[in-house]
Amino acid sequence: MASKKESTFINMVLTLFIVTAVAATTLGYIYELTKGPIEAAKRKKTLKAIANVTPAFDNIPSDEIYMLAIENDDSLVCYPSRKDGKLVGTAISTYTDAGFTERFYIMVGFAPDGTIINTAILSHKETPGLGDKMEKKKGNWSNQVNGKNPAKYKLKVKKDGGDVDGITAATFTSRGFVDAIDLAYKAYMKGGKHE
Amino acid sequence: MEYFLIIIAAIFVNNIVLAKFLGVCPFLGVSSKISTAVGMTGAVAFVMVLATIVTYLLQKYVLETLGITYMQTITFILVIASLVQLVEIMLKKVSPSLYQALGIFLPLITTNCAVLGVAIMAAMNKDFGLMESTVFAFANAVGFGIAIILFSGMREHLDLVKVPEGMKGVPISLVVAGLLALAFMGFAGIA
Amino acid sequence: MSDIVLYTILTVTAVGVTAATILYFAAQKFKVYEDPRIDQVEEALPAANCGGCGYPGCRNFAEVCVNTDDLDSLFCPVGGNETMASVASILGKAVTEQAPKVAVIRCNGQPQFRARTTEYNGAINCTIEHMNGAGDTACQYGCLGGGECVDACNFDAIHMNAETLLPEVIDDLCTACGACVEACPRDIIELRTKAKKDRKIFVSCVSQDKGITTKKACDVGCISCSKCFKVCPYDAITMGNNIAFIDADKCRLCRKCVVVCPTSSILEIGFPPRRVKEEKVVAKEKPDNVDNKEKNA
Amino acid sequence: MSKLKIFTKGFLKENPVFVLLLGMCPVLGVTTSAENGLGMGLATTFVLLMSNIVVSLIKSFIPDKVRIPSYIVIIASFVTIVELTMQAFLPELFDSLGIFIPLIVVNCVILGRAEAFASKNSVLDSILDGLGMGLGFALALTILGALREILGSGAIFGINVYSGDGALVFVLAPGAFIVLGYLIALSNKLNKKLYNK
Amino acid sequence: MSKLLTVALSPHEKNKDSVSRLMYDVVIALIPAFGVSLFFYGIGALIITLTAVLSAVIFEYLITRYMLKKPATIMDGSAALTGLLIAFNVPSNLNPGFVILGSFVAIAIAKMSFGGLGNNIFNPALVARVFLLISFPVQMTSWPVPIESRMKYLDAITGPTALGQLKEGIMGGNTVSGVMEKLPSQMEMFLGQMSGSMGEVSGAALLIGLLYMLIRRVITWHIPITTLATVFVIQGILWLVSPERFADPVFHLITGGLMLGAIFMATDYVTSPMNKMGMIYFAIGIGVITVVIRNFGAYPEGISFAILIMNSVVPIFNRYIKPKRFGELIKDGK
Amino acid sequence: MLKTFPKGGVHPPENKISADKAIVELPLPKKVFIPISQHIGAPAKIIVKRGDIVKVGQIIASAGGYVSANIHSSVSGKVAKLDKIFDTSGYRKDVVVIDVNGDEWLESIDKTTTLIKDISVDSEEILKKITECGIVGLGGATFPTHVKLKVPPKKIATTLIINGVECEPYLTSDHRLMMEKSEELMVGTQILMKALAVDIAYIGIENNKLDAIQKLSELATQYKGIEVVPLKVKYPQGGEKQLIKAIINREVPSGGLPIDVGAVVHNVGTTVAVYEAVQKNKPLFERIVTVTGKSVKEPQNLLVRIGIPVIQLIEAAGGLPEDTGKVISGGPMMGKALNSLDVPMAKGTSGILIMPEDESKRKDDKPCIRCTKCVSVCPMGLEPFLLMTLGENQLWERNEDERIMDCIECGSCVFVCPSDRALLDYIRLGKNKVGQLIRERKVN
Ligand SMILES: Cc1cc2nc3c(=O)[nH]c(=O)nc-3n(C[C@H](O)[C@H](O)[C@H](O)COP(=O)(O)O)c2cc1C
Ligand SMILES: Cc1cc2nc3c(=O)[nH]c(=O)nc-3n(C[C@H](O)[C@H](O)[C@H](O)COP(=O)(O)O)c2cc1C
Ligand SMILES: Cc1cc2nc3c(=O)[nH]c(=O)nc-3n(C[C@H](O)[C@H](O)[C@H](O)COP(=O)(O)O)c2cc1C
Ligand SMILES: Cc1cc2nc3c(=O)[nH]c(=O)nc-3n(C[C@H](O)[C@H](O)[C@H](O)CO)c2cc1C
Ligand code: SF4
Ligand code: SF4
Ligand code: SF4
Ligand code: SF4
Ligand code: FES
Repeated sequence: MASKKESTFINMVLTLFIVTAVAATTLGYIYELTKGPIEAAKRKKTLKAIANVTPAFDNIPSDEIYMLAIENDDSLVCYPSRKDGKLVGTAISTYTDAGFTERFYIMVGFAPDGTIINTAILSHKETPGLGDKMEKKKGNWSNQVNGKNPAKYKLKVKKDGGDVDGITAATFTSRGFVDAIDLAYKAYMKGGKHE
Repeated sequence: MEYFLIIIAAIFVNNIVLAKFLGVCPFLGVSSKISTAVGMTGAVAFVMVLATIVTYLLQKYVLETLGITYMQTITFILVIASLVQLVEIMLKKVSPSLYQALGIFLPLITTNCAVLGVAIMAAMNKDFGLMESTVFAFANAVGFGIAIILFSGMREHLDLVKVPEGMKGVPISLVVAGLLALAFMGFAGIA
Repeated sequence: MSDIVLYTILTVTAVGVTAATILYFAAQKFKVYEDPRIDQVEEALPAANCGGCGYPGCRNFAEVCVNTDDLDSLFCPVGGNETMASVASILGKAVTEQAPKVAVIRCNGQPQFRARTTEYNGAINCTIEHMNGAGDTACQYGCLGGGECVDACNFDAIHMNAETLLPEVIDDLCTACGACVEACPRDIIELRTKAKKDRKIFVSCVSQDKGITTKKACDVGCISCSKCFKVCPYDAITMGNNIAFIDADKCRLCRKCVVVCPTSSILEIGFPPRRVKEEKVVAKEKPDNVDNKEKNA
Repeated sequence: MSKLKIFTKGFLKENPVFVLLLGMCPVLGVTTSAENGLGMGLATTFVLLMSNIVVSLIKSFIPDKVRIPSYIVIIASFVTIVELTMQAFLPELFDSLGIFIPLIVVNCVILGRAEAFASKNSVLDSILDGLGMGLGFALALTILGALREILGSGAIFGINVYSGDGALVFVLAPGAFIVLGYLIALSNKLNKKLYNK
Repeated sequence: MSKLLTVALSPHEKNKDSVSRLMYDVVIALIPAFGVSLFFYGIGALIITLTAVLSAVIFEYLITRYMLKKPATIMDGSAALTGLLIAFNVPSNLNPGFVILGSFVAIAIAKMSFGGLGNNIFNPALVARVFLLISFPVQMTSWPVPIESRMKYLDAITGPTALGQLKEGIMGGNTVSGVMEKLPSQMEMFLGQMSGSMGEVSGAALLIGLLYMLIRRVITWHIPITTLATVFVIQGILWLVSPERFADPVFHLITGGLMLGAIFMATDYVTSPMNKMGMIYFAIGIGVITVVIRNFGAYPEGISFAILIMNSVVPIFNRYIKPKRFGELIKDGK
Repeated sequence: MLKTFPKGGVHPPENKISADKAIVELPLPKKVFIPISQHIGAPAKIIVKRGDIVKVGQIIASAGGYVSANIHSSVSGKVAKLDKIFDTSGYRKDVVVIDVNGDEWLESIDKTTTLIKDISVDSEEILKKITECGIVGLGGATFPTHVKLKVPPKKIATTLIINGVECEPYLTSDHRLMMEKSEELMVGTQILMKALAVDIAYIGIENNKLDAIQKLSELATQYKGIEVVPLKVKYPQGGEKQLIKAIINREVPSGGLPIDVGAVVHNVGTTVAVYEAVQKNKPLFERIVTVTGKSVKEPQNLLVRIGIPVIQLIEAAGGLPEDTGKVISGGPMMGKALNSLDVPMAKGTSGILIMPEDESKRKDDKPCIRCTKCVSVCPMGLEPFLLMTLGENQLWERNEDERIMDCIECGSCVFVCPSDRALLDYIRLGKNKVGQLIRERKVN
């Protein structure tokens, strides 16, 4: 091709420089553009989860987050929901390693007395068709803990002598699920209430 | 023990090809003979480990420091592409015999998801330091190797038997890969 | 311009330029020379990898073409003169044209001409049957019908005719690569120079038995009577080993020999029908079982 | 080749998945449902189309030796754009496609055959080719996703088609390979019928 | 002489073995185990056996005739055997729909797609079992309780297998001895009085089958014995190291599908190595993987997976492990 | 424990129906057709012409090369013509046709049956006589005996093994020979020992010929260095590599010859022929042939002149049975199916086996079920199923790597294959092609 540039060193570096520079500039600007929406999307997800697990509130819980220390030097993020300045519930983002695959995260909401209000799965890699039955859209298995207070309700799978019905053929997932709630519950009761 | 778990998980439980679906093109493409599968494994292992080290450092010391992790994709692929080419050029000169063995596979590796995928997975894993990432990359290469070598053995077998016309070639190979993945599910939960 | 954008540009261009620089110098330093013409020649070849040229594959042949001075001894039968010409032009060398050839099957021992004398019960494969003995007819030179030549052809140019039980060559597809010639254990297949309109006249028999033995085994076998040899005005026919042979390069397709052959073993193919049709043997009654009993008597 | 042919050849005759066997990782990895398959397919189509356009516009300014790196940068940029946009506006899809989004780079380097096509042809041809190939890819992913979803969870695009759970294997790794295997056998047969009489 | 002489290369003599004879011998060897299952599981066992055998044979017939357009091959008995082994490998209260699906997977995917008998790489019956196990974990892991459910089929009372109880117990933090208390005695389990897949429960009956096949020279000892020995030795070592965490080797030999797998499924000609040395490595591999899955994996039982995994190694074994050639070692002819 | 070879082997039904039929001499025919290529190696060159008068034992064709052998007339009479007729190979080959007239032997031949025990000639003379008399191996391969006796330089023969195994089912000619010519066999063995300068000779006999074992064992005590070794009944015990392994526990290396392990193997028939050549000046023009088969009326062990058409042997055994399907020259495992009954008897014809029609046809072959039976019976440690599959796929180089050239074509693999595969057909094809490859490589 006549217009084709020669492959000299200067040409090569120059071309690559120009291409990368143009690409980078464009991307930079697009990043700036999408930065807001991305943050917003993330926040929306969190807020939605909080709204699902606590009663109606009028504050912005994600602006009032605080950390709760747990045993292994880690800590859980808590979002207090308030209505008219009064604490109506606390959403805690908790996790477990007892599931079938990798660590999974759930959001659990506690009433100030420690009663479980509701749960929401934040992210998981459990097997579709088995472990994912804990998701709300795949069934209402997880609702069985709603309204229970772990003080009187044994947070353990029935197989292990507790009160929770396991998902059939997915005992690991079930164990993980209650383990995550238990983790949050214990931390919450150990002075995690921010009235 | 930590490393041991990483290795077992990467090779058997979450095999990169059979469970994670990365590197499927070379898995299907360069597996018609056992010898080529072995060559490909060598080349992948080499590039995967090297690329993971370089991209890991880039991620931790440049992208994260500057807060531009969104540029991960573009920088990683550039690094991998250049690395592959560099290795190819040097190998050709420094060790023609090794080049003979691995060289033909090298260009295929730029377009191998497994390398980019492993680099990204290593860089994104908060628990991984440089050493863990390196081990992780190597273990995944071994996992890739085991899968592709077993697969190539079975394909050599298939070349000799009378597979029905419609299933010949790719279709039956995919069924074999599926059944291999089915068998590997037995390792679930080990690590 | 925000910091992020600036960092982005700096990082990526830095990575890009560094990579380019390293690669450039590496490429300079570690240069390995390989004759680029090999690739070009290889591209010009048909990539059939059939071995018809006498080398293991097209690339191998390309290397040889590049490395020898004289292309005359090299020929790719698949690509033919055209390909050789383009190879020559790439290399700036000369080639001489070679006449195109085509494979012919020199046996016409259809079942109605050739009675079965035994029942072959082994694997269907010409070479295996050949190892076993004469085959299941009394002709020990004729086609065995196992179709090894069919399998050998890379170009789908040979097929088994279900009626004659003999292979047939499709002239247009045949590239004269010679794979079938190599494959046939009976050496029945010959590569002949192509004549115009794909016409050909040849002795469709390779039996080296004496006339009388041949005659007993097969109705259309050459009995070496020399009539064709005598009638040929162009000296295209030679006799030897109890068989007549027509040299395609000398034959001018006059068809005189075809008429005189008492056993119809000379075939003419691709000609328009003759005006006066001479009724020849073509299909005779199945002969009595040929047994060499009387040899005992 | 007529413009129509350039556009349609990616659908069946040169379908990147069923015939050319390119970009197999996302094909197998994200097709647990028809929705994921479609999303991935469209994302890939976008990148393919855009990079084909850009590449064919600037091809004559690029020296041979840096052609591939330049193309890679261009493709990677579009992938990043998709990545950022999807994260902002389709966060759920972004989560379920996961690592396969950055991997679109790799697929497009092969798929786009940016080299093979865009650098030799006119801009319009490149657009048609990119669009055709991309849609062919999307088509294949959607079909595979739909089949796996039906067989594996008894639904299509999330809508139940039969009661009960379906055979779980089909949403897992083995099912992906097996279903694709038989789909390819089928498409081979179809292709043979259509193009070789 | 009126007839033509027949000619062919030597040899001209052939013994009486045939494919169908071998297959029916295996069927005969399976009869004791079938009898035991019938005794413990009653009509359920009968129903799924019939369903599996019939559907396997019918699928093979349909595929050979109408898809491959070749003469039907069902008379060689291999499809019937595959069907029988599928039945042996599932709980006897399984819904017939699943059994038929299993037969389809075995015959259509694992066998005929490869070209039929002799060409497949993976054991068809095991592919079917694992396919069903992964697809329908609930149904495939509800085992009928022996004797009590004799006259029941789909409505049988179910319970876990011994291995299942062991795994659950250990996962739940119990010790082996704690779990063992709840299980039947080892003698009862050896005779077959435990929950499990239909044909796997009676080690005793399966051993009779092994003896029969060895006497009839259908198979050699290499695969079954080596597999069992490997499991025994490795499990023995684990047990010696930590008897509270790992069950004793005899328990592992007589429970689960180990015997069925080692004797009838690992020995499948088509999917096992082609020489003695290869068979031994193959069997060791099966043993090791089985022990690993049973003790460390998510599944309580691992023999099916172990056999399938080793099936995939067989082509490589066949390629690189060769029988000892005559005249190989002696180089300089001393 | 009886000695045998360690790996592989099969037990075909023995069917030795003619085992106790004494040897009978077949009457002279009107005409003989003497093939000039009755041995491995170059055909002999005809030195008579039409019309020549010949006597029994007169040389009519002389060795045509180093590996070749002389051919002698088996009758007296006039050379009628030089012709080509079908022989055991299934092809038309050159024969000398002789019209029989009386039975006039060359004067130099000692026609008496008196045993001459003393070996008066030296080893060179022995070799010369064997060469002149056209002795070839009668065990089946018809390899010229004098060639085998010339030990190549740098090799030393230490052991002579006489092959009286007769492991082929049906055949009994060697058995009868051992019973009826025991003394001659012993002397022949001594002659061979002298020619090779070895001190030890073993006579290997399968344990199903107890009478022969007993008789020869008794006789052996009178001869120095000869020992009779009873062997387990297992086919192919008579294959020379298996025999050597069984008796002296040495393995002939792959691609090697018995002499590489210091052994020389000769068949009992060959040994007796050597005796007759050396002590009686009698060339090889007749041999013992078993004519047998399940429906043959009178199975026989015949002493037959070379060149008589097979049909006449069959007639002497009660005629061709109605249900004949296949006529085999040799045994059922290694013999050659004849395509005509006019094929003349040759030096290598150890038996004529007539198979009924229902046993003659092979069953349709089915796909290999990989049962490994063929692998476990192969005495050479090969993988017949693989050799065949590779052959079907035309992968000759891999066939060579898998040592296809080691196959001794014993047919054990085919015998056991439950799928009725044509294993040996394809192995022979492979050997043919690999042989071609090897030759091409040598040329280059
Ligand atoms: C591919 C595969 C995926 C699995 N996924 C899960 C899962 O997501 N959650 C889970 O608890 N168990 C999972 N399992 C484990 C088994 O289903 C396990 O037997 C079960 O969790 C324990 O048995 P049970 O629940 O019936 O008591 C999986 C196993 C396999 C092989
Ligand atoms: C080319 C060739 C050379 C041979 N040279 C010798 C030899 O030097 N010494 C020997 O004892 N046998 C020699 N033999 C004979 C073989 O060892 C063997 O006895 C013969 O082929 C017949 O064996 P069989 O009847 O077991 O097939 C030779 C054979 C061939 C084909
Ligand atoms: C499979 C097989 C079986 C054989 N069986 C016999 C046998 O039973 N008796 C015998 O004398 N030779 C047998 N031979 C031939 C011997 O290997 C060997 O060639 C012969 O004993 C050499 O002696 P010769 O040269 O005197 O024939 C057999 C060969 C093969 C390959
Ligand atoms: C000893 C023996 C064991 C067999 N085991 C199995 C088996 O486990 N599963 C199966 O599907 N078929 C089995 N078969 C039957 C047959 O080999 C099987 O259908 C082939 O794998 C199909 O190609 C067996 C056959 C024999 C002779
Ligand atoms: S017919 Fe023969 S010469 Fe012609 S192309 Fe085919 S193999 Fe080659
Ligand atoms: S021409 Fe030769 S190769 Fe072809 S079928 Fe006849 S015998 Fe066989
Ligand atoms: S491969 Fe050869 S040596 Fe082995 S059993 Fe078969 S015929 Fe005999
Ligand atoms: S004996 Fe026959 S079926 Fe068995 S492995 Fe050998 S060839 Fe195959
Ligand atoms: S898409 Fe080809 S390797 Fe992943």
